Amino acid sequence: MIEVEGLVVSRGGRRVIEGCDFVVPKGGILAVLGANGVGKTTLLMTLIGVHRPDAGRCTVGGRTGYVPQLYDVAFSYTAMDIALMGRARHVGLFGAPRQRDYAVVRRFFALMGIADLEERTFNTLSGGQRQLVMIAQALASECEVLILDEPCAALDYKNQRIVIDLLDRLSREHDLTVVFTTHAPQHAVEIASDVLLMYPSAPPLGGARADVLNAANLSALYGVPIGRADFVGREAYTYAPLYGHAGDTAR
Amino acid sequence: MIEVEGLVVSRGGRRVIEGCDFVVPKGGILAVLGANGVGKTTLLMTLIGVHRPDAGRCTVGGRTGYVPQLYDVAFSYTAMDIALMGRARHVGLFGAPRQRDYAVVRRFFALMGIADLEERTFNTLSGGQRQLVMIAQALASECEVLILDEPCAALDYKNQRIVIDLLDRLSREHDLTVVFTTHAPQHAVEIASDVLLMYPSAPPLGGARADVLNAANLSALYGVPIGRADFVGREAYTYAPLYGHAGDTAR
Amino acid sequence: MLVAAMLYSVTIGRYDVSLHEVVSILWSNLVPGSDAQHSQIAQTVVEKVRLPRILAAVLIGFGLAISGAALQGLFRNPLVDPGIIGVTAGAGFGGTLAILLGVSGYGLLAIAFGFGIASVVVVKFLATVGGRTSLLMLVLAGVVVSAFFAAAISIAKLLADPFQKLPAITYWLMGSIASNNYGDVLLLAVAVAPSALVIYLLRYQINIMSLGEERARALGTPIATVRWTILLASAFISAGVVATSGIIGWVGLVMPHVARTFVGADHRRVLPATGLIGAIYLLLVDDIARTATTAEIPLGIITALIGVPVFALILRRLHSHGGWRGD
Amino acid sequence: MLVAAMLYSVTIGRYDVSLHEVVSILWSNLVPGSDAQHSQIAQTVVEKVRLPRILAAVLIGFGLAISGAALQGLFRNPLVDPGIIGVTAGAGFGGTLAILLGVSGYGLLAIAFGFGIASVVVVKFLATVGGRTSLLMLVLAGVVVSAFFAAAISIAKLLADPFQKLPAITYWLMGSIASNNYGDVLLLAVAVAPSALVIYLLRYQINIMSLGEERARALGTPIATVRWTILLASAFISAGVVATSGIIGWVGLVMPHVARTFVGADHRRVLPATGLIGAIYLLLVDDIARTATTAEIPLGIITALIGVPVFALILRRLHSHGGWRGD
Amino acid sequence: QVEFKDHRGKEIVLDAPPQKVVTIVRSGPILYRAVDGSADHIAAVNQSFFKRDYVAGLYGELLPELGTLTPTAAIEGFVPNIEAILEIAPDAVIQWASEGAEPLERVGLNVIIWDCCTAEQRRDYVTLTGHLTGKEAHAKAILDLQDASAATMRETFAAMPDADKVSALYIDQFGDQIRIIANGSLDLSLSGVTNPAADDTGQWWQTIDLEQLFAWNPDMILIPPYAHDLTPASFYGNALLADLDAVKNRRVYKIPAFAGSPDAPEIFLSSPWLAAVAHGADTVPQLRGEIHDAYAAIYGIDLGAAQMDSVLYMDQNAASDGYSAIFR
Ligand SMILES: Nc1ncnc2c1ncn2[C@@H]1O[C@H](COP(=O)(O)OP(=O)(O)OP(=O)(O)O)[C@@H](O)[C@H]1O
Ligand SMILES: Nc1ncnc2c1ncn2[C@@H]1O[C@H](COP(=O)(O)OP(=O)(O)OP(=O)(O)O)[C@@H](O)[C@H]1O
Ligand SMILES: [Mg+2]
Ligand SMILES: [Mg+2]
Repeated sequence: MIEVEGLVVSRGGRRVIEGCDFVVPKGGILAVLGANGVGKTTLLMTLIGVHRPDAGRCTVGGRTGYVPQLYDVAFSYTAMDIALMGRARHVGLFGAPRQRDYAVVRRFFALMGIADLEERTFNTLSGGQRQLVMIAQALASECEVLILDEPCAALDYKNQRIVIDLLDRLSREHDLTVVFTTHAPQHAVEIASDVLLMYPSAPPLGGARADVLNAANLSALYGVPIGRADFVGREAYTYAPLYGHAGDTAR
Repeated sequence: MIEVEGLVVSRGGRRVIEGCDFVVPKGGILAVLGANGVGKTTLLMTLIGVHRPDAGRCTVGGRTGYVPQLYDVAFSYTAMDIALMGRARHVGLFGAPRQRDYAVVRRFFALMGIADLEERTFNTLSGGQRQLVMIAQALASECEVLILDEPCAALDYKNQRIVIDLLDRLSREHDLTVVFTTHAPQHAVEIASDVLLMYPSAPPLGGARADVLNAANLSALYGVPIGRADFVGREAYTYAPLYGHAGDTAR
Repeated sequence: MLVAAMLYSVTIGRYDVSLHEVVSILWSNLVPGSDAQHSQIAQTVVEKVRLPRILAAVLIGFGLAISGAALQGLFRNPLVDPGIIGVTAGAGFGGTLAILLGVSGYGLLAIAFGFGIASVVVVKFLATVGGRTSLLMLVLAGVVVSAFFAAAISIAKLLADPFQKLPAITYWLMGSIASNNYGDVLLLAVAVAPSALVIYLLRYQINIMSLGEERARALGTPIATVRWTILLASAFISAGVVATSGIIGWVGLVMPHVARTFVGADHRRVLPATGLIGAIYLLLVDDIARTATTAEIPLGIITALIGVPVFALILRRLHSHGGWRGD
Repeated sequence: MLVAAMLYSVTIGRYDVSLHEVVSILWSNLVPGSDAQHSQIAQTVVEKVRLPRILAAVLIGFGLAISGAALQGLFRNPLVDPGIIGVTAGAGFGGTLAILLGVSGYGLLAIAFGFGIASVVVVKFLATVGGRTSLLMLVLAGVVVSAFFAAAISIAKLLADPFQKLPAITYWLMGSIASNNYGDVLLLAVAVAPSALVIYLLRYQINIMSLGEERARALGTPIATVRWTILLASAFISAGVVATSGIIGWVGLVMPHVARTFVGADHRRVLPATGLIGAIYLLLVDDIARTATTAEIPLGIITALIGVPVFALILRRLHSHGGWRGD
Repeated sequence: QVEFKDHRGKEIVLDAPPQKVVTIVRSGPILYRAVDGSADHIAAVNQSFFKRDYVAGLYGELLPELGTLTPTAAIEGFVPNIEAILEIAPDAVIQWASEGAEPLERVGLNVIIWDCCTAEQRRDYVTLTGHLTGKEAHAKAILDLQDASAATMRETFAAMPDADKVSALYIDQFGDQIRIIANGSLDLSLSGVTNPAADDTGQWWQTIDLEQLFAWNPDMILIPPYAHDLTPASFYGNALLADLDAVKNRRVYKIPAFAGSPDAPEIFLSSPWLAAVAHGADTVPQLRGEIHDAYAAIYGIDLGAAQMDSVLYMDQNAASDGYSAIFR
């Protein structure tokens, strides 16, 4: 579980996060939404301990796994090598991965439908394939808290489904606590138990999904009209494609 | 304008694109859709001349600009420095950017709402901010053909709107030819004149948007059911959130 | 293969000892009292001259190559070699100072070794600003300290008398294992074996570190521990090598690249492969040093003269980028 | 500032010449026939001894620093220095060979310069596989060629007679501008000035190249042209420097980092800044070399001895990573 | 009036023998002292001169004036410290050919170039110094002494068959490296000796390994006088070397002090000394007297008995075969 209280974080001398409070219970899923540059990545990095907060408390109970937004490596490791590195905590300082570790990785590769990428050099994979491998790396760590930065940004619809479903299942069946950022409210709709909306110059608004996620809040959050559509009997949010109508500054 | 005929491209010994044909007229906008790893990025890289085709022809008429999918730099340049590099073709081998070049960049920064990022170090920007700067870099080159790899993947709704609208306007007002990839059919719906659907083991299907973009084709493309929704009087595609229902392989 | 190369190496040299005699000599050590089929001089040559230098060559080649590979991974920079952290120049200065002061034998070893280790400490101090050490600072601090000691060596050379100590210093610095005795081999073994083992044990951690600091931290690796363990182990290897045998460049920089062209990027395979290749390479180079001319050519020279064409060929042949992301 | 430093430098040295006399000497050159307020010997000292070496120091410092910065940008590697492309070692070998063969003066310059340029050609050949040159291959080829020539230098030293030529070679290699005359300055100027200008003109292209090859290609930069122009210009600078003044390390590697801590990453500012800093630095170092002790200390030594503490301080003070992405 | 050609063939013209001479050539001072008969006109020398044996030990005692020369003439090596030299304003500067007359001549100094390192050129140093100092007679006397000695030696050993020659290896370092002199400047045939390491590379020194030493197994091992750390005893005491003939037969010798530099005018004494240790005292009778007379003729020094013992390293060589007997 995660407890954040009065969190203040600065980057390069500027306050990025100011007074952030929320709690994610064990097995909960928190979706973090907000405009570009509002501090989502900064928040996640603070949770995993890369940035030190200026003030406030930030407790993460349990081993964490982290999936970064962009990724690139200097050496030509295979996808298996990369995913195996997720086993760092289980292998021990002087050890190397063993059969069991390979098996764990293979299980997640299979679940994510990328078993055929195992032997491929990571740097030759497509953007989406890399993102899947990085998620597999984090899952392979068998962490208790999984933190993902825009895990679905580079994924196609099918792979989005696979990832979102997997997160949902792991949280329900294995009490995995999940925090993820996304620019698609739809993902929050589907699996989040809690939602945190981050604003540029106001403290974030957090709470249970049902309380926080609605068309009015989202429209305010992004500064564009967001409408609620019912689709195949479920709620779906989409923004109004107003191009050509709105008053954009002239070229 | 762009003409592609019988294009065959291999990566690392494997055929990635097999027999691709399409034409984008001057001022047209082509959206390239397809699952992860199907070859979208490869196609774009072939268009800009980074990969050499095994067979077929690929003619791009006019100066090209390119916006990559992932991006990272080794030096701490400012956002302005980075965007200014888009002026390479205008500056000449032994020159350096002048007032005019700065003005062009500033105009695009303003249009994209990132004027305040000008002095910021590129590597300290958020993922979305970097993507905007990279788009500004490509636009600053005043190219005739603009090629973008998932330009909206890291953007929030508002910035997606800004970018999509800008591309649309430049194509209509300045005859800019645009090719972009995306995992959101919605972007294609909004501005594409032509659409190319890429399949893993069949030649791509290309044509006018109206002919190609429909729920049936999209469902087949991604392998998940995609439905058409009417939203604020416009067509919108969204995938059916079937989690919990469909027969996913058991864990 | 290494063992075969070692055995073969024992039989060759300036003083003719037949294979038969070699076997007899080695055998008489295993079975005391077996009757000797060899001359006393042959025994001295094999036991006191050849064996120690063969062991030294293997240890040095192994140690330098493995520490080079580990450091290249750690720093994510293909230009890094074991000299990067300042130890080589530091130990070189220590040795120079010892020769200048007329100290030799164990005194020289101790001084060279001490300076080598001290220089890493200085590097660590220089590179640590406000409790944090960035890789760039570490590398630059290493460069700075190396440059400083290199200058100090030059000054020492200026002060040395030109007929006795200057040539001794010059030759020693160029690297030679000609006069290595079992004492040197013992120091080498003590410096190289545990360090190489530690580095090998950290093979998987090196993989992780090569993803970059932030990623490694997120994966739960104790970054500081791993980094300083590897740096210290490399420092021990380099200090040991320089103290006993002078500065032997090139092996630690190039062998890892050769190994990567064969086994890819994974340090679990790169480390043993590069160690083996380094050991065999230095053994062969030393064989040539011993036999080519009456004069001993310093190892530092042959290792480059022979390495260059071989390495150029290998690189061109396997023009895949061998483990590094090509750009 | 550079001009002030140069003027000041003219006034100091072993032989006392007052500022007043210096002005009078310089003035009498501008206005022929103005009556001299200085002794003949002072005039000789200033015009024939000090001015050439001051000009040489400025040209060398400027050239090495600017080419170091350009190459670091081109290779996107903070450890690159002008020696990376093999020119330094090549030219060093050429000079050594010339001394060994008893050639001096312009012959030496020509041979050293020729070998320097030849070694880049070899590097280019080694690094080009199937018409393409990867940066990693280029760097490794440079390392290989440098190692080869370094070994060749060592062999030449072994063969040199120890009474006359060996000390000459050793000293020459350590770097000295003590005996530079106007001929040397002319060669330096011819080698450095146009090359530095070309590099400066390419400042914006270097920015673009530093984004990586793929990105630079997409932006429409003629990569091969820019790359080889910079490499050749750097080769000219290095070859000129080595031919006239031996191997002067450190400046090209470190000054760009110092400049970046002040002006950031943009090569439009880094190049002039690093050139200026390099020139002033080498000028001051040479002043110290000329005045500190009775015997002159080779430049290569002082440049490191003084540079180290200064540079360490600067790095620690401005612990922002000065233009490099910190990791 | 001084007029002569130096080694590059340049005509040197001075009004009078110089009052102030700067020598950047390392052996310049000792030659100048020998030919000129005093060190009074040596205005400055290069620092590395002080690293020779001429200012310490026995020579420091014999020629104390050399220890107080001004060391500012050159940077390490032979690069002139031009401003310091200008301050001295010398009448002439002696410099090596490899360094060249630059930048000394550029600032108007008289430069005398010496070339190195053939036997002929080494003789020329004496002649050139004679011309410069105006002491041409003394210079010729020194050379005559050398020639006379060489002629005697040639007479004795010219006809010696190779089989009778003794092999001698010069070892000047034996520690972390074994360094030998492969191609020295001394004509060993004058002493009936061969050097097993000699080859046609012209390489002065070689570093070898122990195996090579065993492979050569020389009859004698010679230690040059500048190798202060090495004595015959250090070879006799080394267990590794017990099987070498030279060690078994106690034929390791420290060469006397007159062989300190190949340029020095008394170096020729090495030939008779070497003949004596190689083939017995009978081949060169009266060696002590010859040495005494040489020092007297060259430097005007009257060597006492104790000084003579020092020159010959009687103490260090005491443990070697027959040394005391030969040189008593
Ligand atoms: N090192 C830094 N120095 C200065 N500002 C920084 C630094 N790092 C990040 N920032 C700023 O902090 C803000 C938050 O960045 P962050 O990456 O957390 O945004 P984000 O919400 O993840 O955005 P995106 O949706 O684009 O990924 C941004 O405005 C960014 O420019
Ligand atoms: N150098 C390479 N060697 C081998 N295979 C490669 C190489 N580069 C790319 N591929 C493969 O080619 C295919 C196409 O890659 P590409 O990057 O074009 O996909 P994409 O359609 O852009 O995918 P995404 O939506 O994930 O970005 C992928 O399966 C990828 O793994
Ligand atoms: Mg982010
Ligand atoms: Mg892609």
